[in-house]
Amino acid sequence: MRELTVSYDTPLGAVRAADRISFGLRAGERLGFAGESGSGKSTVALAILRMIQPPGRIEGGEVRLDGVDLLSLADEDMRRVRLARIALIPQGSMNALNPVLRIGDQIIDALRDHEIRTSARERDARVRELLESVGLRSEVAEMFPHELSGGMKQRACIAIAISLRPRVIIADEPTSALDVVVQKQVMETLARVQKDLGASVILVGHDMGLMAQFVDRLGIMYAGRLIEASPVRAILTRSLHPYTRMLIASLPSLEQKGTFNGIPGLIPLLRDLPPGCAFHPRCPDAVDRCRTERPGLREVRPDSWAACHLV
Amino acid sequence: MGYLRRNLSLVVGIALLSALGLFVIIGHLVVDTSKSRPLSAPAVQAPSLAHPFGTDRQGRDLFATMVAGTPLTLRIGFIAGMLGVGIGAILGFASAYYRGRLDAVVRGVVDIGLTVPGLLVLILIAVSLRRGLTVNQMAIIVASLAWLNPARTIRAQVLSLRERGYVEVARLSGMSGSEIIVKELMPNLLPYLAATLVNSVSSAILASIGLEVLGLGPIDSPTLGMTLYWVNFNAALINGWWWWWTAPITIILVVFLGLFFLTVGLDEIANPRLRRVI
Amino acid sequence: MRADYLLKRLGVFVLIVWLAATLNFFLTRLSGQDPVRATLLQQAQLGGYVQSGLEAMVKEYERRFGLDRPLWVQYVTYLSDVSRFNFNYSISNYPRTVNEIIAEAIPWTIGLLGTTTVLSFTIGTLLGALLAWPGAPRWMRVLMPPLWALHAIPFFLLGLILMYVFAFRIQLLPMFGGYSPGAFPALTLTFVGDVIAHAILPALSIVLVATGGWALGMRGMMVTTQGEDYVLFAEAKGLRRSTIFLWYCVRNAILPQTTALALALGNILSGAVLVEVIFGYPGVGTILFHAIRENDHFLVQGIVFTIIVALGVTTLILDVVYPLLDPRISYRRT
Amino acid sequence: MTTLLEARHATRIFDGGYFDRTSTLALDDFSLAIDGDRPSIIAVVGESGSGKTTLARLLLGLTSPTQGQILYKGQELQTMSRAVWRAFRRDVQVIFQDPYGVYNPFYRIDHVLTTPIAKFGLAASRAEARASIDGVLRAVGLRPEETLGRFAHQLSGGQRQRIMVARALLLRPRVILADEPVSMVDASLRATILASLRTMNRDLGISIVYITHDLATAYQISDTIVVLYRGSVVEIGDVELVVKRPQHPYTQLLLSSIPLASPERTWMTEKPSTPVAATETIDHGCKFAGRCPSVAASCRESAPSLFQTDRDRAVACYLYRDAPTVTGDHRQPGRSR
Repeated sequence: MRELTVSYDTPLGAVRAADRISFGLRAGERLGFAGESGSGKSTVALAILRMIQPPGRIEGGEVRLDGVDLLSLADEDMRRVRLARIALIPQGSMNALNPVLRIGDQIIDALRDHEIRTSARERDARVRELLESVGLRSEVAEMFPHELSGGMKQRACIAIAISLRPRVIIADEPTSALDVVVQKQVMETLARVQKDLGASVILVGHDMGLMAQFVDRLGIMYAGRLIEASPVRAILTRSLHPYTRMLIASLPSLEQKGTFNGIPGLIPLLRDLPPGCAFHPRCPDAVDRCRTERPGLREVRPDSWAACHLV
Repeated sequence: MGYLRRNLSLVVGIALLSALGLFVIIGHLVVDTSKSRPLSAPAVQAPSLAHPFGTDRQGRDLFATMVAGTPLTLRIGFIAGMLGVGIGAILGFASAYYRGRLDAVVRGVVDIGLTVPGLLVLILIAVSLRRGLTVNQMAIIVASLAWLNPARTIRAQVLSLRERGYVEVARLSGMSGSEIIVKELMPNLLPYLAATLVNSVSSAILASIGLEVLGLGPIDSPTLGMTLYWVNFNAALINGWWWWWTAPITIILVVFLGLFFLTVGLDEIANPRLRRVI
Repeated sequence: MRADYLLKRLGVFVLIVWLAATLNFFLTRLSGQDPVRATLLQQAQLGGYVQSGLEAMVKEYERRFGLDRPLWVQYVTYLSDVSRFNFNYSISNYPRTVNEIIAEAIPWTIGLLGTTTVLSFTIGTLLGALLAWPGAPRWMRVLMPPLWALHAIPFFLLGLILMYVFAFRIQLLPMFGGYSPGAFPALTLTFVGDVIAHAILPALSIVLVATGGWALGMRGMMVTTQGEDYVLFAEAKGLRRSTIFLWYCVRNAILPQTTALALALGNILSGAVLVEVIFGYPGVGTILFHAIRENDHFLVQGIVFTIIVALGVTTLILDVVYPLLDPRISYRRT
Repeated sequence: MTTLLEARHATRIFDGGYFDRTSTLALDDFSLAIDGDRPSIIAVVGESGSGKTTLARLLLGLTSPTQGQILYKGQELQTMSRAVWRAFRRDVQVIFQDPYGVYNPFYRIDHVLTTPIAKFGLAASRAEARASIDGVLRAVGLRPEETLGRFAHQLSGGQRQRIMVARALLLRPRVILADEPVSMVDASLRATILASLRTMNRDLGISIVYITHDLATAYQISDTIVVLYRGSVVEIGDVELVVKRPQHPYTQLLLSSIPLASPERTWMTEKPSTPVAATETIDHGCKFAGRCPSVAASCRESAPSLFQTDRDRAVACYLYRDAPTVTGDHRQPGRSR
């Protein structure tokens, strides 16, 4: 992805939800996108699938999958890419399954619309195999979404997402609103199916603990901008950007009862972002340069990028 | 009020109804409404300068009849509509907020009441009260059923609002049940209540005209419905006395179109999501 | 769960039938004096019947219905009569019984009402669905405002206008009645053609008005459905637009539309009664109109009871069909 | 000395109404005493459906128990006089979870602050009212001139939640029930809200019942912890003991399921996917038996009572059946501090 920019037209003028985002996803890699609400992390995920709904629109940039720029594809071709090559796992809190269709039918209609011509018997076998691969009994195919628990619904969504063996799986807060025990089961399922497929995963979320335990590399978003991208271990131990450092410090740990150190100030409104670095009003080490000139993303250490003048 | 420009339906609704109001006011100044009684003009005259809307077979001047009849019909509609929404709102708010037995009773009566066509029950009542109805009696009869629909819709709205956090915060801030209904729930429902009121006025007028066309209305009053009854009674259509029914029909059209656009306009205020697609 | 849901709906139906009978019984006695005697005496002055014969008739009625006995006894006998669908003789066209007259009129009303409701519901729902779908053809947008405005006016009003324009002015279609006077009702092609010709205007005045309403309702529901999470996920699944439109949007938006149909039946019928009166269409509405004019209490009660029960049956059918559309239903009606 | 607020064998069953015979047992024989003189922070931890929100609504008097009692200064909520009820309403206040739903869109946010003042007559004059509002807003780190006079949609989730904390402060309550106060707030602001809860407890002597599904924040802020599972207490005690050396299998499962923001990768285990067993409904015996790794025969027969395994901890599990059982309505286990 290079210089991807997404803006929303609001009555108060255009708002940049994602501002010149660039990053590379390696095959089989687990890439995390962390950020607080309004940081633009979900916008990036939806932009990759070209599913930005009006009044939002993709202003510029490129999204290349195996060399093909998705943004320039015709609608029909993009439709075929969805699920077949790039699949989405919806948020845990959403009711992403059609309440009046059986789970099995919601897998089959995806196969059918991607021109998978198989006999009924083969199709049902495929459905059973998919459900069992995500830890669901085959009877679930006959059940309706309201008969399933939160965790089972997410597993069904994972089954749908992997039904066409995609190259990339985008999981947008897949376990939000799920209990911590169920969350662990769902994430373990996701890890296993990813290994079986050899696909790469983009995990979008705000739970730094989940990111720390699941992803290989992590990008931190703030006010629509990518401000740091490094291997997750580097982020946890010696993060570059002050915001990342303070975010990690504010996380409650189970080891020792530390003092509470939140990040002062308020999350900036995308409509009136401060000039220069968007974090400077809340940044303890901000200097004049931060207030005027917006820092670009630089490779400060091998494979560790940060957008900060002081680093 | 820049807002009005964007909410076209509201503007059209208000325009139609104020045109009607103007017609009635000017009419009262121009014509002697007593001429709406039978034998006050030569029968069956086509519209002329003397009788701008023509006259009917019983010798009523139709212009006078329209000027006198329109406010009567509107009055029935408003009384019945107000009563209907008044009772409906009280029951709707109380049953949805306090729940319990009252809610079960209200819901049962409303669910069953709505499956019974209102007009038939009104016919039963009107048939048995044979000795001539006054306009006010008519309004009360219509009102006796007009509260069902408002009760149902308001109850549904209050049920959804009742679970909101701010209702519980209000309760924990020491507000009593009735205070919460008036201060917390009602303000959010004002546009919706207004739309329900206009809607129930419109269906009340429809019910009263229906009864009158069937001959169950106040026989000697010049309301729009009774005029249509005499149109039908004297087969004005076949005899070619076109002016006799075009006047009431046009006025009724203006009344219903005005009220309809008003309801749509108010609905838009109540939930702006719909406006995006029009 | 399903058994007690059906039980509950049956219970409601029985309640409606009981309500219909009770309304009939008490509302007609609102005016205090007993309806039969009042009507018969009134007939006497009007028609110049032989006075003595009339007295005998009144006595016979009073004995037969036990009008002299206490009210609640009358009420019980009335209920037993009603439960056997026995509505006695029609006063105004004695010796024919109320049941005979209603039986003659019912097919006409069912024909008119059934076709117009099904037509307006399907066309309206389809139109409403397509209107809310960006992929819909342009000309549909043009069709909406007129239908929308038509929805505001009552059926009989449009009926009068259509009658004047098509029957009186252009004499394209018959103006009055269910079939041409003198035509003998038989299953011949000409007669059926004649009946259809007569039914066009009344049917049109209902369909043109009702369709706008269904379209408006469906469009509102489609707007909400398109915003749902499962439509977003369907798009992410790379489904075709047509699949999403049909199986995800329409399939979910049709549920409240069916409930709205059940609730609207009462109003549709009230409107249809007036249309029949205007067109003199030989359905239950016109019979009711004449019964009112001639103060025929038994006929009025019979018709009102039959209509309410018929509506009760239709609502029951819709309530039984509803769970087939919505698997979540363990009966949660708002 | 009677306790300030107490739940004694409180049970709440939600039946589905006339036709729906399935009834759910939301809270089962729950006892907890909040002692006014030694204000502490009690965390109630459990997954969704564990009954923690039901407990909050019972203690707030928003719903009444099916069995057992809720007592305020020894008097039962249902039978209290109006005067005592007003005192109860002032003494026991709430902070709700959803910062978006607690503001009536029709009014500016000031309405949430002025209403309690008016209703409880907390200020003699407008000036005094304004002063106390400014005071509590500053106490939660908000500048009054930046906050008052605005509508809720103009403020961030964090600001709105801090206003709710300020509202609770206004009434000078003795107990605050915080039902998941930070779960819908961003991480960076979460710490500031938890900090203000703790200062309220330390400096103003307000007892706090902190209800959450997030064990990490519970550990950071509370003194005592109650772990709930499907309506029953499985473990209760001093938070250091329970978190560092959990004894009940469910507490252990909860703690092991939390992904920690630490470089060591201990969380993910490559277990083969065993089809998720639908949690069978157990009408008698331990509710956790269906999922418990060390389940035994006795667990399925009857529900274990609370066994006092430490001075400051009790566990409802047969693994510790030889420890003395906690009898009667157990007081809050003695706090070490």
